[in-house]
Amino acid sequence: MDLAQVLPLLLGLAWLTPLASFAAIVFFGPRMGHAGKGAGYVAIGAIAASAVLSILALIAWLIAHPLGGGHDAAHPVAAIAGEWYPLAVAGELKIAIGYYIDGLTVAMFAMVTVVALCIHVYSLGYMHEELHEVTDPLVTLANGQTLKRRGRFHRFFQYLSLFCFSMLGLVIAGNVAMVFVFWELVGICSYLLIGFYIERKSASNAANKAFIVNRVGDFGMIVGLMALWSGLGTFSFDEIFQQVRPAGHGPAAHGHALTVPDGMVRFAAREEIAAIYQGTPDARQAEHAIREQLPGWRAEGLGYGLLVVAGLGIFCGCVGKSAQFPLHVWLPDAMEGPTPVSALIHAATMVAAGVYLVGRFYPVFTPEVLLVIAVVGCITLFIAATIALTATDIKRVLAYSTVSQLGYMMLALGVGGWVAGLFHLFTHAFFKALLFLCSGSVIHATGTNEMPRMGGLLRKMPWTAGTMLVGCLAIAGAGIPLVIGLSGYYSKDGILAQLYSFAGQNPSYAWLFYVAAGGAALTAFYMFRLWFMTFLGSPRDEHVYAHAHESPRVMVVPLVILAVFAVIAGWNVPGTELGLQPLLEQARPLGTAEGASQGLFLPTLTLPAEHLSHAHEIHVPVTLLAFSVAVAGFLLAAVIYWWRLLDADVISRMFWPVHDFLRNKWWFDELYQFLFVRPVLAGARLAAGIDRVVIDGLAHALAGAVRLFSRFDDWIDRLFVDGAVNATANVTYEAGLRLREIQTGAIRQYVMWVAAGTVGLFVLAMFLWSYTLAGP
Amino acid sequence: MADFLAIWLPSWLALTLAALVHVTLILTLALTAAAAFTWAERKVAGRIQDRLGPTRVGGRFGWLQAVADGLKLVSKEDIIPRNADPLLFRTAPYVSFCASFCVYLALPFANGWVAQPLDIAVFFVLAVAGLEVLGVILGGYASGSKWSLFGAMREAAQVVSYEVPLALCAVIPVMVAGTMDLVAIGNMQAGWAWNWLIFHNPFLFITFFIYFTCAVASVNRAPFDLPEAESELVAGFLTEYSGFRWSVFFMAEYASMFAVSMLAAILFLGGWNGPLPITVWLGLAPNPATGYEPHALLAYFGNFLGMVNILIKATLGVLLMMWARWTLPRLRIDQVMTMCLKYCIPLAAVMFVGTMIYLYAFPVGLIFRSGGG
Amino acid sequence: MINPVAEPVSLMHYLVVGAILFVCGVVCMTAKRNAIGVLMGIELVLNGANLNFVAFGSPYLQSGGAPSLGLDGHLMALFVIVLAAAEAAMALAIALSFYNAHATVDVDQANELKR
Amino acid sequence: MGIVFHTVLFYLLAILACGFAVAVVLSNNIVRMAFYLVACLGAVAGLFFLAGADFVGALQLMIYVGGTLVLLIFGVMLTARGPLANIQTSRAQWAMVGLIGASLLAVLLYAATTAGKWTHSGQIVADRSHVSKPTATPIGLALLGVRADRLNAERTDAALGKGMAGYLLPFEIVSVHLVVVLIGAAYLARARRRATTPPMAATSGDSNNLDPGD
Repeated sequence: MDLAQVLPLLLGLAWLTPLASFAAIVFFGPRMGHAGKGAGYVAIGAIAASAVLSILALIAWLIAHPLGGGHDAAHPVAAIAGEWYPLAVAGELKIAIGYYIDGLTVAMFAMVTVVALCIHVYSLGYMHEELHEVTDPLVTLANGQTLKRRGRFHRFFQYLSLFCFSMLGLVIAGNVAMVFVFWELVGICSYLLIGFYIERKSASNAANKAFIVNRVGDFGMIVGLMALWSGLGTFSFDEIFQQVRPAGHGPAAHGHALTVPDGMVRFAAREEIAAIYQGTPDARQAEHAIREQLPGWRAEGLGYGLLVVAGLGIFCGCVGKSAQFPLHVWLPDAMEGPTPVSALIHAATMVAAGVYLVGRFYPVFTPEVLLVIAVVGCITLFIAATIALTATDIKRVLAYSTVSQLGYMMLALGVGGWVAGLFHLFTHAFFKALLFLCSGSVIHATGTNEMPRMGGLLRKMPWTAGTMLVGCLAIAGAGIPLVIGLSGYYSKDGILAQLYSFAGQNPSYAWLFYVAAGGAALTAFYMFRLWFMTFLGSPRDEHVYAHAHESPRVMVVPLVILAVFAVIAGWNVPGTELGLQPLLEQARPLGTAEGASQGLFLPTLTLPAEHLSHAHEIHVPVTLLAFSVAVAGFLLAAVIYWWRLLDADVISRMFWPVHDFLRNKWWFDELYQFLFVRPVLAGARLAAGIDRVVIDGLAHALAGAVRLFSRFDDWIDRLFVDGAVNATANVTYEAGLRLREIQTGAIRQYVMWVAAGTVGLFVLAMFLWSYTLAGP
Repeated sequence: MADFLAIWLPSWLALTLAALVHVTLILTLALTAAAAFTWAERKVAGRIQDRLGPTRVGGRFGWLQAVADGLKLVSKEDIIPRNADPLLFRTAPYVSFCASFCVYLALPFANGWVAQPLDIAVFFVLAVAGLEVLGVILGGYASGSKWSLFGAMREAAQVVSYEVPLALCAVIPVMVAGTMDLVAIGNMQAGWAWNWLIFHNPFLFITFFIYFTCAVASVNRAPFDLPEAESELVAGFLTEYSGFRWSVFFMAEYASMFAVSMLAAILFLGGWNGPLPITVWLGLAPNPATGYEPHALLAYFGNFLGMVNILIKATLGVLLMMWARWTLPRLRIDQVMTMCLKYCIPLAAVMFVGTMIYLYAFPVGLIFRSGGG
Repeated sequence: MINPVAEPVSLMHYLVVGAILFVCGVVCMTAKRNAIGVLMGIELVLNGANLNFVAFGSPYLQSGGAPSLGLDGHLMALFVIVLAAAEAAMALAIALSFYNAHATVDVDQANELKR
Repeated sequence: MGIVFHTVLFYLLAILACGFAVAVVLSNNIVRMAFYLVACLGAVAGLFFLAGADFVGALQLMIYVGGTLVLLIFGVMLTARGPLANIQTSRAQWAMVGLIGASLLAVLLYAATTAGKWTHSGQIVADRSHVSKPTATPIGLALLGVRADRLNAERTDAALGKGMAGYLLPFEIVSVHLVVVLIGAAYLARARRRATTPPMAATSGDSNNLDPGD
């Protein structure tokens, strides 16, 4: 079995199965079972098949490339790249449906499909009320009644299938163009699912907001794609990496140092090249001369700026998709969608796609870009964590937590922690999906999102409470320091260790580490605040409490499975090095293991190699620090919300400016409203006014002139043209009246005339013939 | 024969004499057959109805019953109704008889024994046989009676309709044979019985039965004898006829029956060739295997045997029609038309296409020795 | 005095018969007021023309060297016959329709559109 | 001195054809006209046989005499009621028609008798040297687009494409035309009642259901 043939087949099938499910549900959804219930089973079957295929692919990959030999940089594991189907070739531009498969792809496939499978099964229970007619109490119609509509069970699963297809396509894509297509497709799915309750004004607004904010990021991404294309002449990952990280180049021992590609150098040095062409008559000689000049130009730094632009552009797209600092506002609003959607799209997979893309494009990023990424991630994590402190909507807390964790990932990637960032992506996917599903279970039971109305649900919903506790522990990074821990313990430690290492090399950026460490405390605080408020204490709303109940088994089982993953995702198989972290280590892109060289614009910046952070003197203090800040956060939460030694209200009143500031999400929405929305609307009004006054006025004036002229024309028409026509018609009519007399309508007469005419013609012809042609 | 006579006589006289001889022979045959079948019809009807039929005239089996009938008819009073159109009333029976008699012009009785060899004999036979209806219609109209008129209308509708499947069925063996020359078609089926066209392929086998059904309908025999349905129309177009004119109509009917049966025999049942190649064994017919050519007299005798053969086949056909007449109840007129338009024509068309495909698939034929001319 | 039956017939003979049929047809069309009579006149006309076609195409009436219509004459006659059948069916249908509407087949009555 | 059999037959049939044609014109009874027409057309079929066009002759018998005329008589019988069978034409019209007919006949006879002058040889007479050739196969092939009669040693297959095309297209057009006519005739001659009442009522014989306005 050739891995290069088996993997594309397995993963391709895993990718396309949800598409088949989507197509089937689109066409036959409403007729599948009672009220489309069968659609759910179809979608689950498809994603289960995908999961099986993905796990098979993972096993095949692990068999072919066993882990445990340590990271052998001299013999890197080559990615499997290729094309399934070339779509179009226009000159140099080639667009194809291709694949790029390495350890990261395989792991992502397994993660996405397994999480998606759990969420699909969960949705079967969560969405059951869509099976019959739904009364939406949140929507009031114009006549004052609440909305009644048909259930949309099948539609939900149809979108889920489409999303799975798009997400897997994004992961397996072999070129940037394909990535972009699926990037937009997941955006569409997100849009559709946020707006699932389309009748709710808030839901449709949130969907629009998500879509529009993402467009801002995508604009940057398109700029980045154009920069890449103009400099490299290809979209294929494989070729991009070969050009950016050529073998045997650079001072590093293993080569593959970041190199500005020829195309970008030529682009920056186009004036010099033009001069050479003008000075040299022979084109071949000129080309030769240019070739000789290239290393010199590169050393001068020509083209480096273009590479930076490309990197920043790509990151821009990731900022939008992963809800990073300036564009983070859409994600909390996206919680308007059904909770399984929040779990799948807005926690586990789609928002992680931005991080994934940064990881995928890692070889292209210059140190400057990486620093930007780190700073953006850091700001994001801090802002989001602070907002999460005061949020009372259970899903919004989780949403800000997601934003914050995504900021962690970006930060890790930005400071050179490639494995740490992506490792956190995986562990986060599991425990955040778990947390969301638990919150969904709670909402399902209580019918409200507001934590102040909950409380004491532990007794009513033991399974949900237990699994959610596991999730909280995991995200807080709980564990016995230096011995064992939940998944979050490992990934967050990795990030902090790399940050510590980075801070040691670049003291001026040490604040990144402190913010991240503080963020860890905040994380622990708001997560346990959530858990305590929801499950402990006395019921704050008797009505809600009375109706609460444990969710059905179809929802609990996925929770348990995800909880197990949340616990063990960070572990290696005992006695071996078989685990997620070694797998990612193996998948590390070429040339990134050694840390980054000094950038052109920031010569003092140093990105330490990641393996340095595994050193004992970094690892141990960081672990202890992380544990202690997490415990601090936990204790604070316990003091306020469990033991109630401090009154939360009193605190909030005491720090009311801060509280208001956080409560209103740092005034971001208002800021954007003031900065962008209002000006745009004002501009639109202005344009509309100009349209009405100036352009419409012109048009009206023109129309008036035309009307005047046409009145004149009409007069001419009536008098002369019509007169002529009427005269002709009258003459014709009179002639017709006369001629009519000949048409007796008696066919016998006609026949007679025909016969007589024949005779006459014959006689005439004979006469002519005999006297002219046949004459003497 | 004309060439033979032309040795002694001027050619026009030779031709005239030859024509007279042929006409006499055919007329004799047709009249004899009609007479014989009148008797046979009575006997068959009697036997089928568990009676004896005629027994007295001319011995034990009533041999001379037909002659007695003829005498009676000729001696009857000739009546022309007051409302009738006398000219057409008188002419109509002869038109009918002429048509059915003319059919025999192109029908071969044995290899080369045909009054007028025609390249398009099948076509000619079908065309002329279709003319018989004209006499019936004219007679029905000229009688000046509504029973007669109804009968004539039915006759017209029925015959015009049934000509279509009849011609379709006749075209199928023509397609297999590749010629419309009846002599050639007959000679093609020489040899063993499986050389007969009816056994050429399964479609032709079915075609034969469709042909026979349509033939029965086109000669107005029961169960398709709507034009003279006595239970509804007294006697249809024959109501006002009596005596000699009636008998002429009657003879025309029997002659037609015999003619279509003979055509069936030639087109489907091997013509003058028996089921076994006896004439070849006896040396009465040329043997292609040995290149043997019989003496003219022997060949003549062989042809005579052939004629007996084909007459037996045709007679069997007529007897079959009689059997059907006395066995099956009469159909209603709408059933008759349904039979034609909804069953016979589509079936015949399917058989046509089927045979075409068969010929395309097995150009040499599976059983038939030499497929096509 | 030539004995007419001793001479072989020529093309002219056929043409004369055709001409007579044709004229009879024209007269029939013109003189008969019965629609079906008119139809019969048309048939006669067509037959007169057909006879000419066949005569021009006949191998017996061909003089030495003169080209005859040959098979084309036969085919033309064939098409004429087939189309005449179609025309007859159509015309009869029209006549019946007319009869149903007006209870007459007099073509002189068919002048409604004139008014 | 001899009698050419062909000529005798020709005269016989020609006299029959012309006589019955004249009888058609002169007869007033529509059914008799039809009968005379049958006889006339039959005689013309005989003339066709005589001229060597046996296929056309048989076709004439089958379609004209067997089909068209039956149809015609059908029509006659459906429409011939009392006075309708004999619609008289006025004497003045007869005179007019006779005049025109006579002049047309004169013209045509003139053309016919001068037919020999149309060719260079100046005389068209019967050529008995021709042997009767079968025509059914060449006609069939011509309808399928192959002019077998023009195939000879000089003009082989290559010539098939140019200048000697068969009649495949006219044949197809005619067949489609026939179908159209069949449908059209059936539509025109359909029973009027069906247009306004449901078929069940029309065939049930319950006259109370029928619209009296029909």
